[in-house]
Amino acid sequence: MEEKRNLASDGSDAPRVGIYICHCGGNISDHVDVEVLCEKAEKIPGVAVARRNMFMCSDPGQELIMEDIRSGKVNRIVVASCSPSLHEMTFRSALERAGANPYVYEHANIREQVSWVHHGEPATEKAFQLISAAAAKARLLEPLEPLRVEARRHATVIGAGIAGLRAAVDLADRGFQVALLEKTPFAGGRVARLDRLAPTGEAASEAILSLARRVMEHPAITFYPCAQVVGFDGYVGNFSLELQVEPPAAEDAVPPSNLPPAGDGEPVFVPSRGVLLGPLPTEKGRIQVETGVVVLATGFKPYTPRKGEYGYGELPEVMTLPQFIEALRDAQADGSVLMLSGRPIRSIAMIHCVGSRQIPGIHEEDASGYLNEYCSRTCCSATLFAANQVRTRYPETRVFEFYRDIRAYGRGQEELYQEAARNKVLFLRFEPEDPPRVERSDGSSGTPLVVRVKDALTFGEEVQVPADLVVLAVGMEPTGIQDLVDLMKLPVGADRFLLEVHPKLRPVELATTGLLLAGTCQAPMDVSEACNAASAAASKAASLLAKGYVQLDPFVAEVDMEKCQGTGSCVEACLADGAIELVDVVVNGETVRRARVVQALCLGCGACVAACPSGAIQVKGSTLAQFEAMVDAIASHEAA
Amino acid sequence: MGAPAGEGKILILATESCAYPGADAVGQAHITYPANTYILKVKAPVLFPEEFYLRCFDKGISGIIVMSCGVECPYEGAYEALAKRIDRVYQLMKQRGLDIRRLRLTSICTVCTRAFVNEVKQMQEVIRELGPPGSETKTSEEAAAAAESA
Amino acid sequence: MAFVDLSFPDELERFGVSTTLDCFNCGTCAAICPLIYEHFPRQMIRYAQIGARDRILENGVELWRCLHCGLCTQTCPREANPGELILGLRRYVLHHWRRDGHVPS
Amino acid sequence: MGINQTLSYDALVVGGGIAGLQAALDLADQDYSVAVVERDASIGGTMIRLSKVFPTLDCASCITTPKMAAAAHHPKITILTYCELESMEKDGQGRVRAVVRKKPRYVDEDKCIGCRQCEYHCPVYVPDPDQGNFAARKAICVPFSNAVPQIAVMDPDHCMLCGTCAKVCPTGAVVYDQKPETLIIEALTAVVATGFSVTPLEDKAQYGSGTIPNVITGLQMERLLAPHGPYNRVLRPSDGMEPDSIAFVQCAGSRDKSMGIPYCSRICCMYAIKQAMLLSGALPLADITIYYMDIRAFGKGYEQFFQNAQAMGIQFVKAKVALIEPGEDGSVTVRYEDQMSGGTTQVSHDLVVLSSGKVPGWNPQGRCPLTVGPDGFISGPEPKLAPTRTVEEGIFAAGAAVGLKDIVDSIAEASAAAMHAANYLESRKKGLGAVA
Repeated sequence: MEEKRNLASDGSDAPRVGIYICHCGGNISDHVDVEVLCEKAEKIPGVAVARRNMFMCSDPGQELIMEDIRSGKVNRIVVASCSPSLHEMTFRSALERAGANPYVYEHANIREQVSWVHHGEPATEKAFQLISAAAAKARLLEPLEPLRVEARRHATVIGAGIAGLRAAVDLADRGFQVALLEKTPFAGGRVARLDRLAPTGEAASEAILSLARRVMEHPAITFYPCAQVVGFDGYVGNFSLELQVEPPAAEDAVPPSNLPPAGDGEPVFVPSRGVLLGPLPTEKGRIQVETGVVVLATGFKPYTPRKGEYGYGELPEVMTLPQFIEALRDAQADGSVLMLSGRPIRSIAMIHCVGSRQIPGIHEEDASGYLNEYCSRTCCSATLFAANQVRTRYPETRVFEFYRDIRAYGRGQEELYQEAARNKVLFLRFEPEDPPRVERSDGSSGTPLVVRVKDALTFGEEVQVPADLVVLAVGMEPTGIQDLVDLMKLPVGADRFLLEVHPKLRPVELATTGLLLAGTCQAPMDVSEACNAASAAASKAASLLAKGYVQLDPFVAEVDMEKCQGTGSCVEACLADGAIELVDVVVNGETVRRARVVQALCLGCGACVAACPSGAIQVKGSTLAQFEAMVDAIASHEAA
Repeated sequence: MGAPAGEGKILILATESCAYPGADAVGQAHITYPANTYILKVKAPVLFPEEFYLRCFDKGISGIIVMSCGVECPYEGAYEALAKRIDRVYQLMKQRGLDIRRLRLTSICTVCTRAFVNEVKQMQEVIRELGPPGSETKTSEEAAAAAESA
Repeated sequence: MAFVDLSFPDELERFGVSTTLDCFNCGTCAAICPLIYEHFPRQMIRYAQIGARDRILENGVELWRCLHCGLCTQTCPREANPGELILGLRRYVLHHWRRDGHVPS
Repeated sequence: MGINQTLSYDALVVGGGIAGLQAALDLADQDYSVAVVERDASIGGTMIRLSKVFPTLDCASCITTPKMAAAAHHPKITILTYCELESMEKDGQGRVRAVVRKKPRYVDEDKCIGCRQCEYHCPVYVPDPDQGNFAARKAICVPFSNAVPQIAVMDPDHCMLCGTCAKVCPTGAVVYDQKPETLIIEALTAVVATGFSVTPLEDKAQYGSGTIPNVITGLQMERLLAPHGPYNRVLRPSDGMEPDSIAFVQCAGSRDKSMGIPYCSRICCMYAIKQAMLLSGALPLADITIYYMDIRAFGKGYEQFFQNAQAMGIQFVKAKVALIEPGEDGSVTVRYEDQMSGGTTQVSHDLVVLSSGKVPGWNPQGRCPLTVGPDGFISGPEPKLAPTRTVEEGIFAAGAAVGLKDIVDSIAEASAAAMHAANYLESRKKGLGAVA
């Protein structure tokens, strides 16, 4: 390999750029005259040396670079080779191994963007211009250090439903201190109101208890019942929450006999309410929690049908599926006919998609103008499961299911549907514009109610079903957490559930680093899915906190205090809430407003850069001056 | 320069998460396109102030294609802010008698090879028609009208 | 139409049919049936599911279109055995016709 | 065969698809060392072969490649491609011990620089399964454009041993007599993310057993729709005609006991709707029909996606197609029962896409003491609270390997598996520390 020098290695801090051009075994050198390129590159101002190699990514190639760094010949590096996506990391780590800062590096893509798409002289010319642009930028590069934000090895979980319990246990097992907050006196959330879990039939109480026991036993978990978040501040690794705790409201008051003894007693399961994990607050108070991440597990609430929707609220024989599940749980275990409140139930009509899959123009909006256009995902299986329970326990109680689509999507769920068919449940299918009508019977049916439907499976004919009971498979709605949404500035989707950054790239994260999602506050989920989501949130929290500090990219905004005039235009332009703030500083004895970047919150997008009238703010690693220098090099005609 | 003397240069501002890998995909597919194109990798083009674009034209860049991630942008709100900025750049270009077709905002994904080549071709035609920046013969109003009809 | 009557599928068990309600009305049997006759045999199966005895008795003759080719049973995704169901319905219809002295036209 | 190498890691991830990569990244981000064993020549799994993904219509590559690159560049992750897991079990100390067969690429991985000179010069064309077999690739090639690693692999069944690749290879990486190697991988924990495969077209006589031209699978349609697909546009394979009428046949191998698959494959409704939407963009004048039994649009944003498809004019016909037959001029006829009117109906389409059934990608039987459910997918003792646990303590499973799942659910489950694996690791390390 030839070597030409045009700048002495004088050991000063002046930028001395080294240019390393790769042949890529002919991929580049067959179309680009690398010899000419090398000669011309050496003449670029500020370039100390230009070299070429058959494979710059190979060990000998990297060694060329490292040797020049070690000898002090160069202190800025440009590699011209394949796309940076392939080897930028390789070369940055070579810099590090040679004792240089990995950020004094710039890459020129002369394979994917030159030799593979252009040919002949124009290819060489373009390659040269890209190299001079990279060199121009390299001269302006400064060493950068990754940002380190100290992080408390502590996590806070809001909501002690199944997802919150799961997340708390996982985080505590992983070695973090955990604060588990619950608005009510009880852990267990909505699952506590269930009997058995579809499709596999585990007891809901056991599922809650097995996690609740671990929460109770775990020394790292502090459970705060009857607690609400009233204050929120900080950033990843360093959030602080203010909690308001209050004695339980009268309707939530728990008989003392239900309270587990102080110390490490067994958790107590109260059907339909949940699990008591210890003493409840007896007086009002405020608690400050300093924490590293916050996991939101605020859950869902079932849709409440409008008065008159399928007879709900008007006909006493109409109830929701959650109500029915509780009634069925409390009913006499078996018998030929299901008895509810002393009344024999021989025929049950179950109606799917109540408060889910609502269609504008067909369904009525709720009081606040919302329609639940989404599918609630869990109701089909829950309905099928309940139907099977009825049919196996009470052979003389018949079940009819009115559906739009049976969404038995998950493992073991289609099997529930088949089982329901074998259990002689009759299915009737309706179109959304022709929903079933629940009416008082004129007596001819022998039941209090009749459900009429235009049944698509019977060629659109109207079919009448006698019913002693109508069960509405209501969907899920997010719990009312507007206070948290406002306080923590949580993003909410059109469906009113909390909105993740991206369903695949960052599925359990909110835009604010360190705020995580677990379970049905994000979307309808069943218990398995909510537990997976909770464990996933715990995993994300663990990657953030495990090291005791959060390492962030150094590419964040930086204010030049000399230039800043405190106009605040950067604050206005900022896309990450709170990443830039105006602070009072004393300059020459005068108090003035100046911008300050909260590095942990800055995304490095540069929206502030464009907005600053005095060029006082820059993103490290991609400053405007660097881009201007690159454009100068590209626009230059000298090379031709 | 990559282009034969006399041919203008096209600057491409390509986002590192979408358009830059998109340009690489064109390379991997060995699809040829004009060599007078210079791609700068940027995190989010929202970083560039209005004057940056004008200065590029002052320096002799004939056309600029901003290849963003569009609505898939990883920085929430950045695309909208960028679109607004480009609108303001158009106003300034009109004031200076620069044909606004010299600047285009588009979104290119990581495998949008055809869209990438198309954009380059279209800009190539524009700068061929217009010549170097500042040589527009039309009045700015005519240029704007031409741009709108195009 | 009269009320749905689930005692009918129960009654059919006496005629050797236990899979009436296994069918999920996908229509494979109707479409695969070489007769290509409207909704046959699913229509009969659906009438049996909802207990529309009158419809079955009125249209009983249709049951004798079936050629026992077995395609519907072979392709039924639910293994609801539509071929056997049709045979069972024939036994049911015959039983009633005999009892009522009905002579099909 | 002798053991060529023994490698030790904190965690072993079996399968380099989206679930495996996510699990590996989650573990590595917690500073555990991870090995990913992938049987294919590239990581990326099924997802990297897709066009766009529902419900956001992001391009699949744009989501997968960053995760592939992140895994490939991660200092704590070692990726072992073209490696088949022969067996995996716990040893006496409770460590996971995996025997892995490294298949010969006939290319030296350390020497190959992915320059593709061999590929350019190879004279042999073979059907390219990564392009749905609609296009050809060379007998030696880098598997596909965004493959990771960018290392060539030779197809020994088609190579003519002409020597051209060896001659043009600038690094002398071609090794015609490369032998398979056996690696032992030891780890404290493992995550199985072996994904799914698709039932072959041959499996249903009523759908032509794979012999009808212009009846293709959903995965083949993905390639036709992909921006870097075989034709760069949607053409039907038999004659290159632009189809005016396209039909999707749902449950073509799921929910069908006559084919031995009673379960729902979970993802087909949504991917058919997605493909239909992409088609109506690519071929605005084409008629697109989806024959379905139940539309299972259950996930976040899925129902709205389905409603949008209806609003775009995509026809949804509630019927299970009973029979598919070749028609005239390359057309395909489908027969179904029109339930609202008309009864048995026969309709001709230019192209028919089968939403085939999905089956487990890997069977642990005889290789690893994991249990499977009646559906063949891996089963565990705690399907509700810890769906990723298996009967083998310390071995977890995620993604489609534990029951079919869409990408969103697979990614969440992979992270959950990583969490449980991390906690198991911590308890093991504590235990080992106590012993030492």
